[in-house]
Amino acid sequence: MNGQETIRVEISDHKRIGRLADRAFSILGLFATTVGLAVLLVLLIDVFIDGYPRLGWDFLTQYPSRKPENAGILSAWVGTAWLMVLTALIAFPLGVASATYLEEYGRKSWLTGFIEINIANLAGVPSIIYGLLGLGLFVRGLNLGRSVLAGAATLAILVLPIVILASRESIRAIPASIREASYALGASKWQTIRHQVLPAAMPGILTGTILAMSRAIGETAPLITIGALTYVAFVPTPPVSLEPPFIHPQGLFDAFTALPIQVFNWVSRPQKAFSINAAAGIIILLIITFVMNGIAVYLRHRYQKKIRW
Amino acid sequence: MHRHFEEELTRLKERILKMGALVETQIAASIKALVERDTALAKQTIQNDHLVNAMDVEIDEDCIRLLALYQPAARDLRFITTAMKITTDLERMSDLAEDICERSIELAEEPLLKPYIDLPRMAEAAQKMVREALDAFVNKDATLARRVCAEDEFIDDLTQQIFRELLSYMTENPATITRAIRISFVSKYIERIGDHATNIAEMVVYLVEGKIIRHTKV
Amino acid sequence: MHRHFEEELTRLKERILKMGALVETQIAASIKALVERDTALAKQTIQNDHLVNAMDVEIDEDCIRLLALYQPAARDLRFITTAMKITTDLERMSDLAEDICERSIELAEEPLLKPYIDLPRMAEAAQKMVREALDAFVNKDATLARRVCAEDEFIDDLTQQIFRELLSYMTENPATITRAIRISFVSKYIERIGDHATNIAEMVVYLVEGKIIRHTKV
Amino acid sequence: MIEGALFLSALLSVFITVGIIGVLLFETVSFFGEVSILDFLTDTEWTPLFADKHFGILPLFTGTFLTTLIAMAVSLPIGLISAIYLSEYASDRLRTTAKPFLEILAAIPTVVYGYFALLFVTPLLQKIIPDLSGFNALSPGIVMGIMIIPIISSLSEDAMHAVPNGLREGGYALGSTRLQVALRVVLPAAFSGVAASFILGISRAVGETMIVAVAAGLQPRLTLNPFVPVETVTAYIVQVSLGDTPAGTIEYRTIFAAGMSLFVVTFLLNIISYSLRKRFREVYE
Amino acid sequence: MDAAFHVQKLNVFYGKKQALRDVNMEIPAKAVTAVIGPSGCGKSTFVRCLNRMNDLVPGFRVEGSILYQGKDIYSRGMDVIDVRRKIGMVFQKPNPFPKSIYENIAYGLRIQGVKNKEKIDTVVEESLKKAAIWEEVKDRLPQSALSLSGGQQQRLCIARALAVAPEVLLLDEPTSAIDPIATGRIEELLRELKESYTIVIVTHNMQQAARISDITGFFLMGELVEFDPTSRMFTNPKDSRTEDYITGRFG
Amino acid sequence: MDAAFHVQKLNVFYGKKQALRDVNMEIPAKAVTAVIGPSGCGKSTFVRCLNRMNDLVPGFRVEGSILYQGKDIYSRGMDVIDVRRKIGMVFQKPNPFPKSIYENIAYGLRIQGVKNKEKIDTVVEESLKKAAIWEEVKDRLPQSALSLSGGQQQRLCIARALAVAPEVLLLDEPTSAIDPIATGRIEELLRELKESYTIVIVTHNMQQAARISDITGFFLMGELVEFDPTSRMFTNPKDSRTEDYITGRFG
Ligand SMILES: Nc1ncnc2c1ncn2[C@@H]1O[C@H](COP(=O)(O)OP(=O)(O)OP(=O)(O)O)[C@@H](O)[C@H]1O
Ligand SMILES: Nc1ncnc2c1ncn2[C@@H]1O[C@H](COP(=O)(O)OP(=O)(O)OP(=O)(O)O)[C@@H](O)[C@H]1O
Ligand SMILES: [Mg+2]
Ligand SMILES: [Mg+2]
Ligand SMILES: O=P([O-])([O-])[O-]
Repeated sequence: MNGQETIRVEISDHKRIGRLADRAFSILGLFATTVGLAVLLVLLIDVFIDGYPRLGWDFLTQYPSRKPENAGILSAWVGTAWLMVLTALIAFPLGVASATYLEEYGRKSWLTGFIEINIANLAGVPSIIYGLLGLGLFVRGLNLGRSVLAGAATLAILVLPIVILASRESIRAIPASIREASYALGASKWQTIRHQVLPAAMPGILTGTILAMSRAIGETAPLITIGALTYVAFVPTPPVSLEPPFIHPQGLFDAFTALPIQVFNWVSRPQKAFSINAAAGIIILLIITFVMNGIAVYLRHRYQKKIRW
Repeated sequence: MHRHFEEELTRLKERILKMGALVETQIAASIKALVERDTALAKQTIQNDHLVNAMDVEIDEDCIRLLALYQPAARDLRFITTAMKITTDLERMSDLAEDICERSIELAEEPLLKPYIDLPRMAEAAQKMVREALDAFVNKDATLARRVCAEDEFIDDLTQQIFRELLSYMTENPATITRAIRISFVSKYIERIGDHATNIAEMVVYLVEGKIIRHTKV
Repeated sequence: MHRHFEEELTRLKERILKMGALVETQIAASIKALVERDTALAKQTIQNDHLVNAMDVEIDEDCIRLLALYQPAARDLRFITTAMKITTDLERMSDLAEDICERSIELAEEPLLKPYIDLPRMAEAAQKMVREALDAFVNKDATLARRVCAEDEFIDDLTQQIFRELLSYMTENPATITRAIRISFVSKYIERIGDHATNIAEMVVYLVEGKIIRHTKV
Repeated sequence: MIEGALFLSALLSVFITVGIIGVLLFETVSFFGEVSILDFLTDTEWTPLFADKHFGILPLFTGTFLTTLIAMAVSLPIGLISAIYLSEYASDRLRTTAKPFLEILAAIPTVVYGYFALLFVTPLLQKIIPDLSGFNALSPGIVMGIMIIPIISSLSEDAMHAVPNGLREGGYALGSTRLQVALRVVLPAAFSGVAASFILGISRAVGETMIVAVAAGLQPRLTLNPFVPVETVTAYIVQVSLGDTPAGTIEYRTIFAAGMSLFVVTFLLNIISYSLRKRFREVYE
Repeated sequence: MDAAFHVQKLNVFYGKKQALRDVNMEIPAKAVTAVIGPSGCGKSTFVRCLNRMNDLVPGFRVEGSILYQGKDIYSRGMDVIDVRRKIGMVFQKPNPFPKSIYENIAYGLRIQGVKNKEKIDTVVEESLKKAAIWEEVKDRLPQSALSLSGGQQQRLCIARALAVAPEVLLLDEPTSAIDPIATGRIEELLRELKESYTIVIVTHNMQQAARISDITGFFLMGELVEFDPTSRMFTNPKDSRTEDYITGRFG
Repeated sequence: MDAAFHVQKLNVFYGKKQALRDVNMEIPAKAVTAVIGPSGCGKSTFVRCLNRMNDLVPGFRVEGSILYQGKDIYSRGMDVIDVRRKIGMVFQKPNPFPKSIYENIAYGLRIQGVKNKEKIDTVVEESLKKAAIWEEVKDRLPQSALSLSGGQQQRLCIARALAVAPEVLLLDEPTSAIDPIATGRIEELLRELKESYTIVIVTHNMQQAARISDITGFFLMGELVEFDPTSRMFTNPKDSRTEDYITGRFG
């Protein structure tokens, strides 16, 4: 090759620079990666230092109050619990069903293509827009009022795309060969889905659902938008009781508040004492969020390792 | 697959042994027919040659089939190619036994020239060579194979001796010429049988050691 | 790979042709030595046999190498196995030429029995068979190959005729016996050369048609 | 039968979109019955809650634009560099431990970030920039940037990680340095995936509500000065929702009009991001 | 040899594209039939027609007939599920279900509604034995099938197919994702299975066809060029295109 | 034959696991050396040592020496980048960069800082010609390399390796992901390239080793059992383990 000699000459300089850049970048990269983690640490420490003094049993068992030192999060966490259970009950079956349809039944057509883009888009719609939808549709349109049900429905719709996407990913990861194997044994389509596809996809689906719920738990804006109260001194009627009629669906229609709203409420107040309450509330919120995420990460990790197609 | 292929190889080996046994029988029968002037046996033996021929073709086709289907290498390949060559030699031996029978039929129609003493000895030696060569083949025994090659000397010497003896007969009494020539042919045939056994032995050495020793004496 | 393998096959074919040419030369030289009582040529020809032997071993190893390395099937496989057998026949022809030379050296030391007329004709016919058999091989010409098989008749007849003639010499004059027998051996050798050419031709038919026709006359 | 039920569930997502657009459109149309679109798009003041009502969306959008800009200025370089680092330099152990931790950043409820921006970052910044007001665009912008880092680093890293190892080996076998492989082989190969993560990050920033609602102030202002209070589109909606604005009033309708604008912008961003991701998948999955 | 399948004038289309052209073939029962040919010649299409696996492919259309035991499997009255149960299939990549070894084998019975635990146990053991993998897995039946090696997985898939008592076993390049030693074991197994099953195997590996099959079909661009006993095919094929392919001179 | 590599007492470890044991080998220059052996015997490990590709593997450790043209490539003074440039490598799966065909070839020059367009053009053309793919791609150089077929992609990868003017070409099962016809073409190509390059090829396919190599090394459990001319190896190997492997009796 004629130009080889000249190429060699050019190289040596180039090589040295290349080496240096390489070294420099590895330091820069480590720095960039730690920045985020450092901020996270600072945030946690800050919140913890601020909120720790306020944590205690009565913080969990008292209703909010105008006096910061008396104020607790009872109505908030009960409301959140209500919301989470209802949201999961709505979002999970709908999400899995929808994902199953799209992956297993949906022939490639303009409609499925459209549904697909639509879901991807919904996943990116700002949560506050869902709040507006909830406000327009559930609170006003269906006249559910500012109830737990309206809130849960709103959150369910908000996380539905996440559940669907995660479920689809998970279902799609089941190789076609598994389906073919099932058909080749004389299984019907539904048998194949029911016995092979869904069970195999379930870890992924659950992971996605848990992540979705951990997202829902921290959502504030949509709840504010549909008009969740920021100051609630009661809890919704428990759904079951020991006296007849045992089941009390009316709890669904009670007004409610939720943890993040409570936190927001306290943050928005100028008094320092309320910020402490806010920090304490944040600690609780973060603990729940982290635990859920932890479970999800663990699940994902575990199954990713185990199943190699 | 390897078990199946191994079975095929074993079957091939057995067939070759069977062919070898048949050829030995042919040789023995031909000499018996000669010595005992048994024309019927000679004819029967000539008849039987087609069995050997059939086996030759069969084994050949088998070898080619094995080469085509199993693509053998190394030891297996040497075994199969050797088998192909061995059957050629065996088949020729049978042809030579047939030739002996033909001569013995002719000789049986004429008066006995002299009692056969050396010819049966030669034939026995040749038969032994054949048997040993095939034993060497079956047991992949290169030492035995080399010994077989050495034994050929003996037969060659005997052939010379017989020829000289026959020459003297002929010169003494021209009436014996035709018979003497026939007998000399027979000895030639036996000698060639020994040569073929030597060929087989040489191929066994190749099979075992992967070394072609044929012609190395030249 | 196929181009390379094809080249190897071509090279193999060329080698076989070269070996064939060499064998033809050997046969021609041996007959020439006989007819012209040229002992020097005879010795030279005997010498040259080792060339043929070397080619035999070489081609054999080549064939086995090709079988081991390229795992041929169908046509290619038939070609290579045929090649392995053809060289055996060619090598035997050269051995027979050597035998002719040995006899011609012996004959040259004795007075001429009679001018050779039929033997050169036979030798020519045999040579032609060899040439044609190899032509058939190269051109994958089964028709030609079958014709070669038919030509063998002619040589066999001549052998018979020569033998009868020699018998009469011997009976008339016992002093000629040794020479006559030697000459009869020569004719036998040529006949066998023809047989080997027939073998080659039969294998060519197998190569082309995938059908083993050997022994089918039996 | 089963198929039908499943199909209806799948269709639900379409109904949701229809619902969103329907609700937004319904109120927005009534809104534009009272306010001209021209005013809405060109008026430089947004004072629907005052007596002197102005309905210019621009101040809200500059607020959004400003905080987004700051957030991206923080998250984009950090996220990308850390993605490259994690994917190409870090050991597998570091990668698998660092990623979930980074992802925690994205999982923290935004109201927590709001708290952090207002009560930690702003006071800190005020020590460096004395005339920074208590509510400003800078602090929530930075915090939002931090929040978006994992979206960019994690998704970009995913994309880069999905690039088959064979490509890297191909690069190394030609005598490349690590950086050359990262920048010239892996990054281009993962480009559409990386770009999709950027756009998604922007979309997240645009739609982010609580951080700005808490820490940016609630004063619509047409400015690009990051040191003064501003109000974003999202914060405005929260502001109105917190009050007890009765349905049917013009104030009530403004939040739908603002929501509609927000929806349109994020919609466009999402579609772009979606098609980029799709392209990436087609190549590597 | 009795014919298990009579394929008559089979034409197969994917949308407008014709994948098989006028294929006629009599597949012998209780023998190994190999299907060879260059990539894209229609081998997979062909075997997948034999148990109607291709029904699932959009745009797939078939003309002509495939008689199995005298009945056209594509005729109206035929129950696809039943066809597939009788005519089992094993695929290129081992595809065990991500369940226990036991459940993999039991699945075929369960979907047929078999509940009897003892019966299932028996069938599991028998199938694993037939597939020559029982010894290797008998102590770990409750473990995940994914913990097996590739070669073991493929034998498990064969066992799984055998569990529903099929009469035919179709295999589409069953060893192409498996190392040579495991391949040897599976070839051995197929040879044993042909005592009781009709086996049709697609293979890219001509040598494999040579080693294990009794009869071989050579496809080229959707046509069945030659269908002959394997030993004949590999020593002396009739068609020059077969000869070219077999000797590596194709293309 | 001159030796290009002198491998002496090579021991390789992955963490605690020893992957190669006391390997001694003289790899001839301008010839094709094949490396065969059962899965996991260390073939890939061995060739990847020859251009230090294994440096990237965590836990990798090497003892002994590999002299290339007399210099130990693992010695301190050696520049890895330079070693890799001189000793090119082609992998099992074709791995073209997702760029244009042209840019794939140009890449190697660009990272060396070559800017001159004409020079790059020349090298691109030459390399593609050497890899016998120029005719197929010359009219579509700006198209994505991913639009090529698998076999073409692999030849492109060979061209890419040739573009940086290496002296050695290492290939790790270069045809195992490619159909037989494309494989034939690549084998042909390798045979041509050995005129100018030292070639070392790992292959699972013994027949491939037989067809194209001049000399073959047989590995077993990390040991070099036999290293002999290919024709000897396949007709008459020295070691009985080699014999067993070659004749398929292994395991
Ligand atoms: N689902 C499909 N849609 C359209 N065409 C198809 C489909 N499946 C296969 N084909 C086409 O039909 C022809 C035959 O394909 P088939 O898979 O049967 O080939 P094959 O012989 O099995 O090849 P391979 O050896 O690569 O597996 C090919 O040209 C292929 O492109
Ligand atoms: N990165 C690694 N870490 C630990 N062990 C490894 C690594 N790579 C290879 N090994 C081990 O080293 C041994 C040799 O592996 P290598 O990949 O060289 O085998 P191979 O002969 O190329 O096998 P194959 O034919 O399957 O490619 C194997 O036992 C393998 O498990
Ligand atoms: Mg196929
Ligand atoms: Mg390897
Ligand atoms: O036929 P022969 O081998 O003895 O020449």
